[in-house]
Amino acid sequence: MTLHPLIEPGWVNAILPELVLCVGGLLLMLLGAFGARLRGITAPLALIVFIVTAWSEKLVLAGTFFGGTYEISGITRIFDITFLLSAILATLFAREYLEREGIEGGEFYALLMWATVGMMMMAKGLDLLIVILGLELLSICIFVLVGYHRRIPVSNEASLKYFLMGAFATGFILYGTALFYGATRSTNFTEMARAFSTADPNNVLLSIAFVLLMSGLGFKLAAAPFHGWAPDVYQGAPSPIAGWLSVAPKAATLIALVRLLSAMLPMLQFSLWMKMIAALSVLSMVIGNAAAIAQRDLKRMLAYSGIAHVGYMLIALLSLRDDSVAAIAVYTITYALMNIGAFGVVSTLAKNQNDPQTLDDIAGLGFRSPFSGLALTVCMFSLSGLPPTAGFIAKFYIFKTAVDSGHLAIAIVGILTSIVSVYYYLRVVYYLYMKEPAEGYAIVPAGGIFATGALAITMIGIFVIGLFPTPLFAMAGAAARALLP
Amino acid sequence: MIEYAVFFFFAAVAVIFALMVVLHRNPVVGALALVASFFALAVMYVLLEAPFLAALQVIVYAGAIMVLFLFVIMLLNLQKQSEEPTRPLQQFLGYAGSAAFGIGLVYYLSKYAVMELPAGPFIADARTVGIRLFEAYIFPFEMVSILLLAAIVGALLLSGVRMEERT
Amino acid sequence: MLNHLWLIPALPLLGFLLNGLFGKRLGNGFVSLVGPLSSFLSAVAGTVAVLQYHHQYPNGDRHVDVVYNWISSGGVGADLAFQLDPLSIVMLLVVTWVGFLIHLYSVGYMAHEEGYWRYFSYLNLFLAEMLVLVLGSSYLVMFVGWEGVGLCSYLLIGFYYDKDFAVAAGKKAFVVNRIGDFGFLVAMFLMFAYFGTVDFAKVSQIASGGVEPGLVTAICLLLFLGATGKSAQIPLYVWLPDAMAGPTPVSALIHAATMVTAGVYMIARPNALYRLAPDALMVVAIIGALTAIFAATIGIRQNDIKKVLAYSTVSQLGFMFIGVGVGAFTAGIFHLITHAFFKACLFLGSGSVIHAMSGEQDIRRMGGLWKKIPITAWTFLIATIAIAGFPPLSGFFSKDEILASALANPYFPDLGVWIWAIGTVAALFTAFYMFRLFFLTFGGSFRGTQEQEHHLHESPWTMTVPLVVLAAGSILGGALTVNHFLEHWLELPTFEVSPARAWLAMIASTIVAILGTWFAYALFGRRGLAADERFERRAPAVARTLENKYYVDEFYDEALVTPLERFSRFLWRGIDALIDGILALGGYVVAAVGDLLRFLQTGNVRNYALMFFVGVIVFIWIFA
Amino acid sequence: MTHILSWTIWLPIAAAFLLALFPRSAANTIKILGLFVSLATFVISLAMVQQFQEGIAAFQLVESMSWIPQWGIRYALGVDGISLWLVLLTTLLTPVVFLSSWNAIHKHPKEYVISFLIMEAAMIGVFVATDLVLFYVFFELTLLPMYLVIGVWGGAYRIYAAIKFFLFTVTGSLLMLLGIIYLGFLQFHQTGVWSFAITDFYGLGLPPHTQSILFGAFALAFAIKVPLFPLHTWLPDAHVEAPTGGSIILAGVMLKMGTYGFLRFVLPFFPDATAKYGPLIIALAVIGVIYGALVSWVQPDMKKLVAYSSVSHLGFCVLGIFAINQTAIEGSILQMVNHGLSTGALFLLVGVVYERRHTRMLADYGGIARTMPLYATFFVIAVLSSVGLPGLNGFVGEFLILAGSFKTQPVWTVVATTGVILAAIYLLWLVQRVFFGPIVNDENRHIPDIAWNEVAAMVPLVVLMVWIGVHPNTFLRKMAPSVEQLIATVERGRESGKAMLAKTPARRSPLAARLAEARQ
Amino acid sequence: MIPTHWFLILSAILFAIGVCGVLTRKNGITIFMSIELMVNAVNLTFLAYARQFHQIHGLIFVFFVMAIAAAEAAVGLAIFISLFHHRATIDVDEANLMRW
Repeated sequence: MTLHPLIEPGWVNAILPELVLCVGGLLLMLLGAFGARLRGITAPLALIVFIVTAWSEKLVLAGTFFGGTYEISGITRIFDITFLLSAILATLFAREYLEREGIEGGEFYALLMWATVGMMMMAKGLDLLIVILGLELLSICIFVLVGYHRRIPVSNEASLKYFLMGAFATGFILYGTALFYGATRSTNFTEMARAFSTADPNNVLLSIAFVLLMSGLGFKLAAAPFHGWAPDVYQGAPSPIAGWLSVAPKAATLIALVRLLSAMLPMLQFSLWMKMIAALSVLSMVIGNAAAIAQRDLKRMLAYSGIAHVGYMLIALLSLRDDSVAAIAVYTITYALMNIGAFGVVSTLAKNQNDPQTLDDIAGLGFRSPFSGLALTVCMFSLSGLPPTAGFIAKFYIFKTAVDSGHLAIAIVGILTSIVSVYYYLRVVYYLYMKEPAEGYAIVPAGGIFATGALAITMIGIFVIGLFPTPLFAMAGAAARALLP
Repeated sequence: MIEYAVFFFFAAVAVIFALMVVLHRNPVVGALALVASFFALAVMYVLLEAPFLAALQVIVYAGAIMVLFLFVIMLLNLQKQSEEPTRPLQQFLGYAGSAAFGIGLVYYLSKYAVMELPAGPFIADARTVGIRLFEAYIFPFEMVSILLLAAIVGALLLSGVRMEERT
Repeated sequence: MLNHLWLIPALPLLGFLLNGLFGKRLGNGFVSLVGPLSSFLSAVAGTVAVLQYHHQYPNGDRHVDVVYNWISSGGVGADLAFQLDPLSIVMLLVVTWVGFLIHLYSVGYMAHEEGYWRYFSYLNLFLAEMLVLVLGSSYLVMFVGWEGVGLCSYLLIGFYYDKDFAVAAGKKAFVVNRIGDFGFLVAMFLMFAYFGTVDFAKVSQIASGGVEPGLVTAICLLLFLGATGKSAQIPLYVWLPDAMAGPTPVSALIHAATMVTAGVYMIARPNALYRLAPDALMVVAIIGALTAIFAATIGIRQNDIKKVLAYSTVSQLGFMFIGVGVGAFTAGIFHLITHAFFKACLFLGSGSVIHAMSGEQDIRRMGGLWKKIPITAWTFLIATIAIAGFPPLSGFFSKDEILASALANPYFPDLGVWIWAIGTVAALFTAFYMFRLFFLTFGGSFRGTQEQEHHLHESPWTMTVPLVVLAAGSILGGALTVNHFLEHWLELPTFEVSPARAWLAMIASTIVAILGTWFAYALFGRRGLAADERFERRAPAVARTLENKYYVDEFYDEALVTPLERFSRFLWRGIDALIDGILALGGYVVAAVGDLLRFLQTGNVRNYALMFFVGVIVFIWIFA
Repeated sequence: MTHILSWTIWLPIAAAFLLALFPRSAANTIKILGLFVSLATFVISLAMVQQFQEGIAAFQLVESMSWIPQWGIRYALGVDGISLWLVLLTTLLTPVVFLSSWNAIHKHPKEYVISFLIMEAAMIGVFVATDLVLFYVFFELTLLPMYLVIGVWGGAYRIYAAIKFFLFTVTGSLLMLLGIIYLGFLQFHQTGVWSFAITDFYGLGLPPHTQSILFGAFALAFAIKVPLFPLHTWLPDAHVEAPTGGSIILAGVMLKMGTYGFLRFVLPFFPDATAKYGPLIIALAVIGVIYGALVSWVQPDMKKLVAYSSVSHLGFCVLGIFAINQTAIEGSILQMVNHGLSTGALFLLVGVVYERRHTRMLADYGGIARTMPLYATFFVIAVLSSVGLPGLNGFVGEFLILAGSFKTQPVWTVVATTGVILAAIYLLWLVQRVFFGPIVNDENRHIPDIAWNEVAAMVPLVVLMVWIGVHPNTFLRKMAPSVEQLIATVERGRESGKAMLAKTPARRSPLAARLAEARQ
Repeated sequence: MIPTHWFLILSAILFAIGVCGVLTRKNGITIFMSIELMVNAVNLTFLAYARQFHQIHGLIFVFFVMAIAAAEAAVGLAIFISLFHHRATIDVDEANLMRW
């Protein structure tokens, strides 16, 4: 602890991705200052930064850094890739979206980068301090990104809602952390774990702390009943950001949660804590799926479906094993592809962004614009977990984990709610191919090469993971085994 | 026990002004009450042998943040906006819930109270904190700079410096 | 020929294919050639086979010709195999030759019909299937023919497919037959389950080896259910009168001479089983007797020439079942043969009448045809005498033998007398309604329109030749009983009839035949239609009941068809809708919950915060 | 030719991808190519039949490749006597669909062809997959194209029907997915190695309680697919609203995925549960036989009539399967093929007049035998095949099912046999109303008779109807050893189940185990 | 020396008051001030524990929390200004464009 961190070997390599992103963000900011002429190349530059970051992941050394507060391992690498993938897809969709809306600027991508840094901190932090700091960095960037489309009121309103709820939730996270600190004398996961193994499992204060912390994280996950903000914020946020928002922060929160829970392992058996996660999971699945049925606004529907998907991911969390962590990793990558893809298609719909983007907007789109239609269909099928898409593989993994660890009842809830979910995903396909658009109201997707490329990546990814998941499994499995001894 | 006297006095001050923040209709009064509450808290920090943080509390919160609040309130000319209480259920649940929450917390905090303090003084002056900050916490410390940078950029973006105007 | 028995049904089948595939294109000449020729060749082939058989198996053993293994699956299945034994041979000869005659007759009768080729292809197919029925060596192969003839019957009844009643009649025939087939099928399932085979000989052998009597009774009753369907016995006789909607030669061939008698064959064939199950035999006899008298009474008040004959057929089939039912299998088969002659003759004769009358079938509009169409009249008269049971025509012998056997039967002697009595009364009615028909048709003066009278003419030779041949058969058929020829030939189990009883039966039969004829003459020969009217006046209820065939069709409609249809509608509109409703309700509940949850989403951020906080409190409450 | 099964699956898929690149205007080329590919697939499947060796019970033409080694999931294909003819049925019906809809599909022909090609591949996959998860993948993959086919090219209420179809099926199959995972886990628990190979689940000797649960999960999925009463209500809607081609495939092949599932998975995997709940399923099947027939009878809509008749016919198949008797099961498999042929033909033919008259109401027809004699002939043949006339295919299947199941389930069989009577009632009613009687409606006077493409589609069906009816042994012979082995597996499973009952292993939650370690 | 739990109790009370403010007020800035109150209550807890354990760590945590609060304040106020631009009010109940 007292070791001077600056002379800890290899620290530059350890945080290379974060460094690249921070610096990249700064550069893009500067570029913005140099004038409008360069604005066209900000997005490609941002892409390059992200890609370089992804490449730099190869140079990252595994190990613990900064006095045991920062751990880099296989699993963090996978999650880093997920964050970067989400960011890349968001960038691709954003490029033309921002241009169309006339709000392009380097700040957008810079904030995206810094948000990614925040997520990386959440994924790698071994100390609640780091995790919370990452969380806040992420939150600040999200506040801005959600409200980025300043001219339209809904974007601002979404930003407001997310900000108020986010700050409120932060209060709870901090208070929970403080209480834990009081009980374990540390906020470092390793030391907390040591303290937990001798802690009194009946200490109500500890349980209160856990609930406070979980509720704060649950807010970030948009898990019911802490989900209230999600539909409104997704609806108001610029579509590419909504897609990114529905995936990346959740992934970061989940991996942080995995670490946190594995530190609490000794407590879990003797307390009802896991039951709370189970309750979150069930509530999310039920509320998310049921409420999504009633939605005609695509983004709200996807928001509710996102709530439900968090429920599925939490199932895996219930059994804290290497398999379940790998399942979460696979699920988040898959979810990134399909959900951002779906939001991406929505983002290409050229209409007043202040109005809701309803199902009617995509009526007959499947034949009007076959590629977009196909992409959305594939995403919907993947989201509903039907083979041969990645969604199936991911869901299979989740349920396999649940069955392996004896959580059959919750798996059945998951399956039953999936059936409900099929209905509303299917409805999208129905609108795509079977519904004629209203007279004189045929919106054609305005996506250019970037959006098309992103959709292609999405589809290829969905099918590749769906058909050849082995390499991903191998990677995630190995990484997860390393994470949990 | 002068310490206890000080504690209870300033605790009372903190709570009363906090209540004022919550209950008073005028946001300007609320902001000023908050400043007062924060001052009381700074006193608590001193009582907790953390003079450095007490100073920070005064400078950062009372000095910077609250001024910013006041500034915004004034800028937007909000002091005249008084709110009518609406949504009775929301109000009731808000009061009742937070009261229950507070009472429960207080109950359990006193139930699991740790009475003995370790012997010896707790050294938490600026020097100690500073050294630790730049040793073990160098990474989070640096990251805070990014955090603040993002916040500044965000604040600029959101608060009206139009992009069209910037060029 | 014996090793190519399959050729016998295959020839008409070939005819069917040729007519069916090319008949329309190649014209009536081609059809007229192929149709009768294939049946003729089949008849010849059959006859040759019979001769060879006679030569090779003087003892009447069974000859089996296996064509190939048809179905074989886990102990269930059968070869497609044909057999010859005396019983098959009798049937074979009746079917092929009567069939050929009727083919021949049809050439003339159907000459101007549209769909001539279709008619002949159906008729050929029928012949093929009927031959499969009688030649098949196992119940399963027999069933193929059994169903096949049902199909052809369906197709031929509905030959005039643009007439609603014809099509409905065809469907009715098929469906009612299917009810019988149900029994046949279940009987076969029983055989497979308990005997492991459906080969005629093997089944009889195993059954004789001693099995539970209940099982045998069950099989026999089920088979008899099949027989009641095909042979139009109570309660399944209702289709046969309607079946008269088909062309008249069809009625002659299928609904008089061959197909409908398959039921009798069906009882005679497994006689070994039936003898093990006297209860079943009794049922057969009782049903036969009831049918005989029941149909005969209806025949009295029918005015459609073919309907009269149809009820007569039902009634005569009842006689046959009395025969086989009382264990006198030979008698039953004997009556089957003679009936084939005279009833075919009657039907063809009626066809000739209808032909002459330009399609008129109502005997109230006929009369006085004796002079106009003499050949028809004569042959019709011969057949009528035969069916009425005047000695020495064929009908007398066969009917008498049945009644005598009923009187003497050893299986249920107490009941025998009653059955005999009923049979005798039925015979009285038979003579009565047949002669009523004859007198009304040929006697008296013409009651039809001028135009009809103008067109009256005798039929062409293709029609009259079969009439003559069949009339000859009606006269001479009795000869088969000389020296118990048929009995020895068939070698079916039999029993002694004491001379006293034989004489009693014979005298009674003769008396009722004379009485019936005399009544008919007294009433209709002299007064013509006035007799009917008087009957109506004197006993209107009885008359109407008989005219409406005891309202059985109406009863079936009301008691079975309509409720079943209502029930089906209930299943569709009720149960299906209920299932859908329950499932939809589930869907609506989910959707409603979703909608309610939607309203949690007030858009007010303070509400969300409250939701968040309430969640926290509840979780703390529960989990802390 | 090696990898013959893979060829049958991947050729249509590859073709579908290729066709996707074609311009929309090249409708005719696309149709021709689609037909050509489906015919090629059919030829390949004929080669498969030719290479299939009689007398071997095990899977043949086996292919096996590791797919997801972490979970022991393999890309494993193979045919045995049970699946052989179903594959052939699939490859036969697909070109029939293309032929029959040659002139019937006006909007989006390209997507239509692609949908059917993918559907074909998936259906073949269902029948030849020898890995449970692979099976599931194909099982689900059939849904999307069918959903689109009903929803895009269907009738007036197509959306309702399509969604109903999808939701019903997905409800069952998702629960089955959980069952599959659980089963895989139990397998792993016993052997320590993950595997989803079908044969690895035979004789697993699961405790009866577990079997019952899993039986429920699997049986529900297949019962919906079959469909068994009272889960059948999706079927009339789906069949009626689907375009002709969709109905043909739906009735011809997709329903068989349910019966096939029962046969391939439910029986051998859960022998004890089958013994326990078999009677229930049989009862439902027999109720379905009667129910479907009665409801058929009162339908005013031709297509709905045929659709409900499927409920009845498939009831026979399920009865045969759960009778667990060599004869009955062979009959059942044969009947699956028969139903595909005869009901497929009926749907095709109903589509023919619908195409010309745009109504399916019985009341709108009558007497069209006069205007469309050739059509009427085909129709009557198909009806007779469906009615179960000896000499045609339907009889052999029904007879074997009933004769076989009579040995084990006499009472239910007798009840089911009445379905034979009812079949005659409703089908002849259909024929009578449509074809016979006077022509009342003037529009019926000038309907063009069946066209070349429809004849071309019908002829192979009729040929097979007669072939199966006259010489069913061609088909029975090849399936016998596999069925025998299946029954042996069930019997063996029942015995080992009894043995298992004695010792029930205690299971420890993995989390609990880990926690116990952590405590130490 | 004052026992730690007195500080903890004070902090809990302040936190609850902050929560109450968030839930019952409509003025956005007041709500935000309530949140600041909550955060400060947390800071008090951290410091109390830090002294209890004689750990600098808790103290430094408070330092970071202050930074976070400052950043949130900056962005938050900007959001309110933007909101005011759109609607001329910062009553959060008025922000109801998106619901259901």
